[in-house]
Amino acid sequence: MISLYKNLFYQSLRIRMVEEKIIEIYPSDKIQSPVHLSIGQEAVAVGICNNLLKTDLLYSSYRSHAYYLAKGANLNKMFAELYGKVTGCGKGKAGSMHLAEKSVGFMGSSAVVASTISHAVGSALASKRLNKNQVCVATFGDGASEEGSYHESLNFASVFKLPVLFVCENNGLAIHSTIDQRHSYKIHEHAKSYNLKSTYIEEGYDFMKINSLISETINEIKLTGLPQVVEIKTYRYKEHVGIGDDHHVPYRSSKDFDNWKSVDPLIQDKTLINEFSEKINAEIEAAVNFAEQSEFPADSELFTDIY
Amino acid sequence: MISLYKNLFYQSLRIRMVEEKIIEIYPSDKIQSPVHLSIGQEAVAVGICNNLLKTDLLYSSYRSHAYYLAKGANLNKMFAELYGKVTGCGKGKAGSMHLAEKSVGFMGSSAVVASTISHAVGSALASKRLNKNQVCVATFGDGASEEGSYHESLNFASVFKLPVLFVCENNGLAIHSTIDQRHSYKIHEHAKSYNLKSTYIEEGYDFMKINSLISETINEIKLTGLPQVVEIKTYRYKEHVGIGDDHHVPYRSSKDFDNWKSVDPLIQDKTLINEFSEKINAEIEAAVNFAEQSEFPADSELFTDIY
Amino acid sequence: MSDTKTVISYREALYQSMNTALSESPEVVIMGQGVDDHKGTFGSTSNLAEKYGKERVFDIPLSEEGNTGIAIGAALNGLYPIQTHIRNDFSLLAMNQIVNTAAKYKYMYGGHFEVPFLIRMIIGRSWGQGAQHSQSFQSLFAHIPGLVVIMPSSADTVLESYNYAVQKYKGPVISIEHRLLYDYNFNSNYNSNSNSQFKENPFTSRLIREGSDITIVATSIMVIEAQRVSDYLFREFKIDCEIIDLHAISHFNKEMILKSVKKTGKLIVADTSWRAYGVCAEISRIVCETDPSMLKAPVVSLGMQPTPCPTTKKLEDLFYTDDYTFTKKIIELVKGKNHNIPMTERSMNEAYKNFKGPF
Amino acid sequence: MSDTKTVISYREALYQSMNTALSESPEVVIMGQGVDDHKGTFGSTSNLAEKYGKERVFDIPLSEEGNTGIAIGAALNGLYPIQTHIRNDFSLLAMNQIVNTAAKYKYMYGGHFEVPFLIRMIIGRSWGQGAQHSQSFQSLFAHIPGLVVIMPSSADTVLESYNYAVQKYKGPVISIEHRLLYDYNFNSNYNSNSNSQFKENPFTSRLIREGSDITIVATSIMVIEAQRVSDYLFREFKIDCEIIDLHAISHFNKEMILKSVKKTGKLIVADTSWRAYGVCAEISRIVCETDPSMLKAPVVSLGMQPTPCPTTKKLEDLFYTDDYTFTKKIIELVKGKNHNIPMTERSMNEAYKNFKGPF
Ligand SMILES: Cc1ncc(C[n+]2csc(CCOP(=O)(O)OP(=O)(O)O)c2C)c(N)n1
Ligand SMILES: Cc1ncc(C[n+]2csc(CCOP(=O)(O)OP(=O)(O)O)c2C)c(N)n1
Ligand SMILES: [Mg+2]
Ligand SMILES: [Mg+2]
Repeated sequence: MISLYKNLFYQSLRIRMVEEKIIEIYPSDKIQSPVHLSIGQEAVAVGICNNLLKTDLLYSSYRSHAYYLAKGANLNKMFAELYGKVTGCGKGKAGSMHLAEKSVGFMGSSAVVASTISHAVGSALASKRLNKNQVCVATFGDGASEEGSYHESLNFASVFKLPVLFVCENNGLAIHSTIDQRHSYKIHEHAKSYNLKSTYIEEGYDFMKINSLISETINEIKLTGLPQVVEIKTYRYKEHVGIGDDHHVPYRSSKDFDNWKSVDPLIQDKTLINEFSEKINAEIEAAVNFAEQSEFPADSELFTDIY
Repeated sequence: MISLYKNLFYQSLRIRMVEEKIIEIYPSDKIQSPVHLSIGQEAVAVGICNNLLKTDLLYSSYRSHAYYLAKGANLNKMFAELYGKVTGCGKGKAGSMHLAEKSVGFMGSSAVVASTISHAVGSALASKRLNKNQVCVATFGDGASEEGSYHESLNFASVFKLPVLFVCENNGLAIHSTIDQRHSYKIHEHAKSYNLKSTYIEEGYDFMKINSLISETINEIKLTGLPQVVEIKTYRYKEHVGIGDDHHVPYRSSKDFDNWKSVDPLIQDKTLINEFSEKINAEIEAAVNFAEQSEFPADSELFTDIY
Repeated sequence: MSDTKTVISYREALYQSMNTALSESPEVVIMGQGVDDHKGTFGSTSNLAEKYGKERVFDIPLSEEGNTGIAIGAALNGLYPIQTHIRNDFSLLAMNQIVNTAAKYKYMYGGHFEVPFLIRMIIGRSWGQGAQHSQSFQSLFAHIPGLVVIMPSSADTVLESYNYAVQKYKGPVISIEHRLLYDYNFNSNYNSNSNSQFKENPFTSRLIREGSDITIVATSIMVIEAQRVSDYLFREFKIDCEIIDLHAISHFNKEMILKSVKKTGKLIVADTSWRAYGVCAEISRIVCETDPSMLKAPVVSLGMQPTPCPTTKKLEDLFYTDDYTFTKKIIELVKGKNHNIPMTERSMNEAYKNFKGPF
Repeated sequence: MSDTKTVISYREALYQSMNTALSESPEVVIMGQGVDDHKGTFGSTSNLAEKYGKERVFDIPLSEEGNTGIAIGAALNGLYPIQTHIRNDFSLLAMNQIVNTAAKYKYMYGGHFEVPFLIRMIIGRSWGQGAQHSQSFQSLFAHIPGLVVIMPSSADTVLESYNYAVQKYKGPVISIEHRLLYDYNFNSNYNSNSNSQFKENPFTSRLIREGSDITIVATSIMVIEAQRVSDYLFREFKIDCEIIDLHAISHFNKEMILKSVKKTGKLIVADTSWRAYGVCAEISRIVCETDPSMLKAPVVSLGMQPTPCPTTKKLEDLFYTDDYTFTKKIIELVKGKNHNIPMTERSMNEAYKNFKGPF
């Protein structure tokens, strides 16, 4: 049996290679939709989703490729969706910003910051009322925690004692704005004032560490039925939206970037990269192929699925 | 010179007697607008406003009679407003829920819960940018703190280091809903997570204690330019809206009510009540008279002051 | 089909529909500020918490944006939430969730998700509600594809629409109820007449009075006013109004309206909100895009004056349409401006006269 | 009056107006997400933070409701805040502050307070923006008394409106800018023509092309499309369109529109949003309430299809009006359905073709 480390590494690498493929394809304009890449942040998605059942529900933001894949949704359908094809997970209507796949419990990803946090709380309410024994997960950025609905969601989840895991992927940035310009609070400290347990991980590149903390957290949530917050420091390698690097712009330091890369297993562990690349590449090529071969939705699709 | 105690007592009693007059008038249907009485909560408004200059700006909610008076606005104009007369502080367009008086820095009172909290923050921003050396005050209920904009306002004020005083009048109720049904957090504890100073007073009937804490707080804010939160426990004697008592309804205990009354100076200190009642009554009668004698706005007023 | 008629109030219809929802559909929860208190959302949810348990009927914090998101998330995981806003005005705080997520959930993800839930919003009128407790946002919601927006004007439109929404419809429904309708009594055929077309298709309009002289399209409480005015005009002057209860602001019956206007050539639209970008505008568009020549006279629209709502009764009375104006406009449209019909300044209708706030 | 014309882009006009506001009016602050970053709100605020200091041009947290309230409070205490939403869609989070407080502040308190501020909101189109990055809410805002709602379609309408808003107007102004206009170049008379009536009264409509065959009322980028289509139709077929740039969605020039429709008898309305309860509806109301007989043919309205915006280009192209349809509708209205004019399927306009997101 493949070791846990290898398994998580594989999943993380797969996400990175998928996004690198997107970078490669993007200039061709075959993917006509804004992409928010997770490169640098893959370990968070992998560390969380490794501990979720398909029946556990997860909601994320527009920066959702990693979650889509980590939650076990289909790669073919993802590329098809990016290509705007009818075989995509959202029939081409979703694009990169709205990936979702019901069958694996990936319930939505919104382009309006913070707007899915409360959805996870609501799903947890339903889970509790209907005795479904699910954990519901909201993942969101540091910027999202500035929205009022974050406060409202934490309070509701805590008052109603709901099985929600809130995970803040703190990459220190909202577009180009650094966190100290925006936050008077520490996310994991602030959360505690809502009478819930909250933890913090600094090593957002370390999928093993994330996995083990989340594993514990999920177990506790299943046991107690109570919400928890986890804040994970991470690092966004690429520009906010699009495929470019932007460390030449002085809004953040490339020294931090270098530090981060120096501990990033997906860069450092050349052995495993070599071991897995071929297989992953093959899967990706097949998915791209699937997307290329697929049809665009029929014109009539414009008017379906509204009401 | 009149003592501080006497002065604050006088102001508190005046507010109570004004509202008792409203109760008396109300069945006549001369006041056709929902009233949210502050009876039981007067000490909070008095204790705050005693420490404010006219140039310091205050925003409150629909429960604003007490603030209007404590901030020094005109009683004639208040009754005229309740009567819907053109001589009212809002020309009759405001009614009980929207009292305001610019000349004394009482800047607004909104019927949408929590919607003025951010206004105080904005005014503090202007004060800082324009070197006006004002303190800006937001007063609001415990229920208001559940709104997302409360979180947003605390964060903004703290990040931008603005001279705002947030005062939560915690009467433990939002309409008929008790605080434990709604809050996972303690207001004054939660506030601290925004990196600002926060204090709590249990004795919301004690205008002396409130006055002295607020005096200190305002001095600190003027000195440091930094925001603070004060939570004051208080007790609403009357039903949420309207003039009735509702302790027969089992949503709250009349024992609490009895306890509160037993320490309420405006009930217990018969000597001062006797000393001041006549003078206050005369002022109130004159104001009611003024309201009665005043004209309704001309029809054309419907279309003025929109743009 | 039995013809037993029962008389029930709007409030009773609301209560019945809430009760039916809870008793017939285990997935229903009612979550709203004060739904479980002794006032029970003006009587429409009274004692339901006791009857069905506080797990199913419960109070929630003052967090409209969050609460709406929570309802959406709950709907996505098997509940059918019913939410309430005791004033339509407060729903603006939930606008993001309603418009950006609820309305788009099904479409945006390619049809794989459904968000069945009902939001009840109450509009008011009279007695010093003022600028922030008097708004009526049907046109805002109805502008957005993906939302069903209704304004029940009677007990049966409540029963038809709410029972259908809960039991059959799979998307978000926004219902705007008028507080002053709560005390009105209505003849109800809902229980006796089990084959009503509107049980299967409630999100459409109703022709509630046939007439040949003029078409009145009305919403919410204006339907009641239209009826009273029409009865009066027919009794006194044999002016014969046709009345359409628009009901489904987002899905009204265009053919019904066009057919009626073709017949009468005259159109008056009576709505509860401002006229600019409102219901009359939309009806005018439908007529203009089809065939403006069907109009034999200018359209008249009645609604709130283009100002915020003033508190003082003196101005408030001018802000809203009274039935004197309603009557006068109809007579002028049907008989021309020089109609010679004597009109006395009639009083406001009883509900407004007798209503005493606060609510 | 000099007749020196200059050519500037929409972006430059925005930048100039922001720069003028800061340099001429010490009370102006620009507060918005990313206004001080290297992209500078698509170039419209670039380097202003460096030039005027971070006390006057600054980034704010992601808190739309709170931020809007803060702008209102700041306006009440002497600042003139300019806020930005890089997508119109996000303004829904601020709807409560915009509608319930800003729009009502002056009226509700009897005229004693004023809330002068400007909110810039950007709408987009093309390149997979999807359901939540493509909406255009002018009609929602324009329904509300108390708000001035504009949609500048050119460099000069930007300069006229923004300079006036900041320097003269004392209430809230909502301006919806189209992202795809940013790169367009316009002839500008603003600086040369110091007596333009629109400097003193910018919140109104502009007659931008006189013609006798048909009236086109257009908003925002649809004004550009109307011009291109009209030029083509005149050149090729001598069809002579009159174009009105609606501009002030809340305060448009009714007389101008009525006069034009009376002359041409034909009306086409081209807007950037959904048609239901939208701009065409409101224009139709004005015509219908005045005199529907001025219409010699059914009105045509162009806007987004009644669906959420799909992401895939294939469907997105159908979702928006293209200029083939625009052209065809005009020809049919003017010449009748059997017009015999050869029409080839024309491509989308250059801006949409060449635009590559993300923005
Ligand atoms: C409500 C809202 N406001 C603003 C935006 C514009 N916007 C898109 S992403 C973003 C930054 C969000 O930062 P964060 O939540 O930290 O997520 P990250 O992109 O870093 O993953 C902003 C401001 C938006 N999409 N939605
Ligand atoms: C946004 C909003 N939601 C709901 C209401 C209805 N409402 C009016 S007062 C009130 C209770 C507010 O409680 P709190 O803030 O504690 O103030 P209090 O009345 O106790 O002074 C509610 C829910 C409202 N006015 N505004
Ligand atoms: Mg971030
Ligand atoms: Mg309270």
